[in-house]
Amino acid sequence: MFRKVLVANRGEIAVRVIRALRERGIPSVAVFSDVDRNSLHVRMADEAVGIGPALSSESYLNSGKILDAASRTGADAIHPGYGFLSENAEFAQACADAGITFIGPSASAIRAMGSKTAARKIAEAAGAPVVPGTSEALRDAEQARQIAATIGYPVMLKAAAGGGGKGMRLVHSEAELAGALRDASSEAERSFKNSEVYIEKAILRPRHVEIQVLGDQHGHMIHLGERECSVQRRHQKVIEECPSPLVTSIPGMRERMGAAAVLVAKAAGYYNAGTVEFLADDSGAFYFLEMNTRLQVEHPVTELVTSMDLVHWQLRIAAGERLTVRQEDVKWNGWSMECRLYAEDPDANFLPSPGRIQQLSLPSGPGIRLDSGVYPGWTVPMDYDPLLAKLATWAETRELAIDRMIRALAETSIAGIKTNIAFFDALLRDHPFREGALHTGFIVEFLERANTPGPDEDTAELAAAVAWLHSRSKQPVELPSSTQKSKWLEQGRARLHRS
Amino acid sequence: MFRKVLVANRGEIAVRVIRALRERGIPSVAVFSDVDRNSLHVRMADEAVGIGPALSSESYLNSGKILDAASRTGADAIHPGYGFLSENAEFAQACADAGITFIGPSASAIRAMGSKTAARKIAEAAGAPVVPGTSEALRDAEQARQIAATIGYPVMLKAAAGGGGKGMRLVHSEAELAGALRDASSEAERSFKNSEVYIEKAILRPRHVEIQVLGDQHGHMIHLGERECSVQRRHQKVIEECPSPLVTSIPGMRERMGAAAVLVAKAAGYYNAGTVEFLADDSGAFYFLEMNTRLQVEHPVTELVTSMDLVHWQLRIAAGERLTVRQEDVKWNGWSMECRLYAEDPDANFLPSPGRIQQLSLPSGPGIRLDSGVYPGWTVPMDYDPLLAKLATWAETRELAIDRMIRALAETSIAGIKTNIAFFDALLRDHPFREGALHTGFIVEFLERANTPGPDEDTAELAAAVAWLHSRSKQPVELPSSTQKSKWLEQGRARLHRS
Amino acid sequence: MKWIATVDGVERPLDPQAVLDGASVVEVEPGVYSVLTANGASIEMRVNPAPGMAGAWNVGVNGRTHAVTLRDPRERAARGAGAGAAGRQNINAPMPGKVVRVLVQAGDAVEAGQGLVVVEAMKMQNEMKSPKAGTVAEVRVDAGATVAVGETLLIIE
Amino acid sequence: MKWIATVDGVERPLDPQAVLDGASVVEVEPGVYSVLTANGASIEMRVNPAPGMAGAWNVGVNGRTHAVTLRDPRERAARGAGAGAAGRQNINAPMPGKVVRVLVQAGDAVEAGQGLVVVEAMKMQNEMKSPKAGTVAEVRVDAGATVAVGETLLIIE
Repeated sequence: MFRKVLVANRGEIAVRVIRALRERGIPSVAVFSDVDRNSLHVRMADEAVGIGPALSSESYLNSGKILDAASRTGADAIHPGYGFLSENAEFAQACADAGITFIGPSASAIRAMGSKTAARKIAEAAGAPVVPGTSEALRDAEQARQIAATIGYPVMLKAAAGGGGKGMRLVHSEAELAGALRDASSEAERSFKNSEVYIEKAILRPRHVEIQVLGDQHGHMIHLGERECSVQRRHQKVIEECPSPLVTSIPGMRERMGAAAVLVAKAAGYYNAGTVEFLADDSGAFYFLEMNTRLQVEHPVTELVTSMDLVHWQLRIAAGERLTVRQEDVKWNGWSMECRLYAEDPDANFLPSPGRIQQLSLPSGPGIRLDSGVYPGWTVPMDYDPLLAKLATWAETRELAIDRMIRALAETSIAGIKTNIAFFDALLRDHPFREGALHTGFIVEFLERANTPGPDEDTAELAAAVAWLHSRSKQPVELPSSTQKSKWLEQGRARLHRS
Repeated sequence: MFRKVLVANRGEIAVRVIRALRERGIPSVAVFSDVDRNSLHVRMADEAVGIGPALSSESYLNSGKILDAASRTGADAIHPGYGFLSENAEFAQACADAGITFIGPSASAIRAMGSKTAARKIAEAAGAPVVPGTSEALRDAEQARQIAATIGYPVMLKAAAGGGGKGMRLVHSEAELAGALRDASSEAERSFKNSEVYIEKAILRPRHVEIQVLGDQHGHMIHLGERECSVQRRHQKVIEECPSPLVTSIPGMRERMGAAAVLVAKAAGYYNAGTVEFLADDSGAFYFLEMNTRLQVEHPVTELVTSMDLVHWQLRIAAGERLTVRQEDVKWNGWSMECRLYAEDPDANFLPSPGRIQQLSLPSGPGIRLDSGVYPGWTVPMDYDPLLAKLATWAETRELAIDRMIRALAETSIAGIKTNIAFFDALLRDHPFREGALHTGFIVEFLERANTPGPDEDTAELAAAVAWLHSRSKQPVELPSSTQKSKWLEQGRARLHRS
Repeated sequence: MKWIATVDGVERPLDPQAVLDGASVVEVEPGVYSVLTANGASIEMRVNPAPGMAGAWNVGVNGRTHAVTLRDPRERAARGAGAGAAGRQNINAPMPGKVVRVLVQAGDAVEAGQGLVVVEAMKMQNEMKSPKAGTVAEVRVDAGATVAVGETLLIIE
Repeated sequence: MKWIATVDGVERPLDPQAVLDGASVVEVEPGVYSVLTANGASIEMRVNPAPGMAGAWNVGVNGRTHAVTLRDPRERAARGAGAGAAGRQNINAPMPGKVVRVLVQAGDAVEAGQGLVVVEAMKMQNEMKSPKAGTVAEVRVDAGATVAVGETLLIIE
């Protein structure tokens, strides 16, 4: 196994990897930008190296600085987490050239899957179903118009180098096409320094279902079943679950999707953990979308249902060990659901909400897994993505996993910044959600039908009264004019004096 | 299901039950003594009723007050947790008489198993192996001497109404017998208001292995396998695990023990969750010890390995539902270990350490389950037992469950009071422990061989320097005389000003 | 004493002492109150000051957060909705972040819905649009500036 | 400045500023320090005052707790081990709790190992035994009293 592993990431995923390293007795090295000196991953690692300014391109995305930190600390392997350098083939290659193990697939596999158009060709050649459309970047609006006319509207424009919804546009008619292409292309250029865009038939009300694959360097590859991630906002996943309500309802669908995913991954010479994403419709038809050549944010739900630890396996596979689990050994047990807790304001169009966490209560108890990157008093920086923590539940059934999540959310409080906790609470009580009637436009429709009623009379009155009491206690003591001494006031005050 | 359930307990187990109720959508009622107004279970319940002074006999053990609280709040069921009234047949009967469902076995089953001597007779009659000795309370020292001579020394004296090690004495020779009997008897009288003591052959270096059983009110009963709880101190369990290193090493042992446990429980007309305790030796021989007619403190390790939720099943069974799980459906998956975090001082003979929790950090991440009854700022009262929280890990193997526990303990910090966290850390690194060479005298031997070395030079120096920095920062700012401005001081001070 | 409370936008008179009479209220953690009401309900309330607004609180109850303001009725009732001069409208930062682009200059004529300034935080760009047709009276920020939530970026009149 | 530090009973001279030189130390939570040493190690230290002792700290590092005292070497070195009078020995409560039984009276002669008083906390009784043969000089507590850790229960001479 490795002598020392550098974790080239931050936030909850860096914490996740550091925990796995500690469990295997491997020293960990954190890296941090200037605004992350106090971050949880720095506190938890065995060593920590500053790598420059907040701007990612000058720190977490700077492969030179990362490799330098590895060589200075004597790390012989690097875990990239997700995002940042995790799907950067040049970085994977640079690691190899420096004699450092990149904990992930080979540079060539990343490269093969890194362009959506190239990946699409590989998938087609491997026999996996793909959405009708081009595998090549569009030359111009005229070509787009011709292809769209052939495959029929609506169509979807997508950045070839894309991810996370950047550079994507849904186009309903020819009139919108040229403008949408221009927008998608410039957004792709800004986001990925690559303006290439391709076109596909849009699947309406599609479901996002993905297959987790895991393979070793000796040619053995298995799949760990699916996750459904249809609940998205602006093409960002918000709730993920394993298994999928759709897939469990259609006999043989998991096996078919799993086989297709393994075919695609093998065709790319893939090893380590990876995810093959598909669009699916309610009939059970599915189409290859892209492959994520890294650990996925939502990997915990698969871990909870299959009892396999993906990060431990990533380490073992990168060290050259054989994957000793056969496909027939993989069992899916119960149901798991994950909510991504974000620093954002659901009441203000989900605008980001960085800032200081003034008070923090986190859930625990049976069936709860929390992967958090925050602590009370920490200031969530404005420079990185708003993911604070991932809250996952496991239970025997989907219904109980949902009810357990509602319970866990009620135990959760992150004060000082806005979060989407209350949004989840409302969504998990939504009838169509509980029915499993999901699709990628689910949240848009949910927000239209959701009407969160104000608090009832008693709660509103009590909340105001407690706010009043709090405001009194935080000022130089100012007694209310009432002569009556009521019980709450004495107790409240006694408590305040004590603390 | 129930309209509303009163939880007749406090601490982590009350929290555990309240969580299950919330997950099933059932309103919960907490009860609290005067010193527990601020306790976590009161904060988490939907309703809360004060039931009197700290002294248990005037609050948590007072069945009249509990029943009164239930009737005032309209609760139609009571969950007793463990301890307190959980194994009190009169209370179970009083609930039935008041038309309130007691979430547990029938009063008659509690009564049948409540006396160790009576339970022993039932077990013998059911065909379960028992330790040679009496089933009847000893009349006097002379009778004890005769029986001990027959079964041979060493012998064990035990309180008939006992539990938790109270009223137990190991006797190596006839010379010690009379005194030990007197001590055991008076301790039994003090602890249980019942001075009856019986005698058994002492099994040397025995292992404590228990079987979890679960049965419905329709005659169906299954077992969920074993837990090994050999790591005890003063007859109190400290670490529990599922499965048992012993049982997994002996083919068929789980099935034999499980069958014996089900026989005994059925003979008592048992339903709901219960535990049949055995002593076992390394050859795989086992002897019925007693039955605990309630939920066990250590139930989480069974839940983690069998994927069954015992408290949810307790509620469903008490409501008359059928246990739909057949014996052949029960699967044991991976390994789970639990450490009981106590407010006690391992460096001072494990003396209790109540007081205010000044700072609290709790572990999370993959494979961690935490059942806690505490929060930062709370004052642990001196009036109840010192259990603060139960930390359980799950992993594919025992070795990884141990290493994960070491990782989790390192994330745990409970400041302001003494705890046994560091003790666990040392014990989990102990070679015989890791080998699974357990017996009920394990901790005594461990404490003899354990030598916790002092901190290394660097750590000692750094700890002292940080304590110095802390002491500076808590006083009116007093600058060090050095003219040199070093980085740590600026940062430390900047931080302090901010918060 | 009577107060005027606003909870999630709904105004009501409030006599906090009367509301709390018979209840037990304990601040169990900083800003976290355990309330046992007179009829036995156990309710936990988490009170935090609303950023940048005196007399305004966010109160978390059962996973939901309610915006509470308290006002002494003897104070002047209205605080004035705008900045005084009719027709002038402040464009305020909706979130803390960094100004990435300023799209207009002082004196520019703007249409309703026209983009004015782009603020970025957490990899998300938010374009502030003009609420009405008018003229840019003042631009208070430059590209690259870090702004707090509620800070005025520019003024349209 | 130089100090005398005692860590887990081992005394050493300490120049804290020299030790911390080149390190980055941040109090990330109250009493919790994130230390990055000059050679890059990340160490978390949790400092809490030792109950009832000025200048004494419990410092948690990697799950273990070290007892640290700091002393200015210019202070008088010895603080006096006992209560002054030779031969008098205080019997102090080893834990906070309640006195359940006082087994002796002032003036009683006691043997070494004889039980003096029983203190209970958390359902555990702890019998304080006489450290030597002697006479009970003073009994300071009655049955039923609540005592703090370190509080003197009685004195043997």
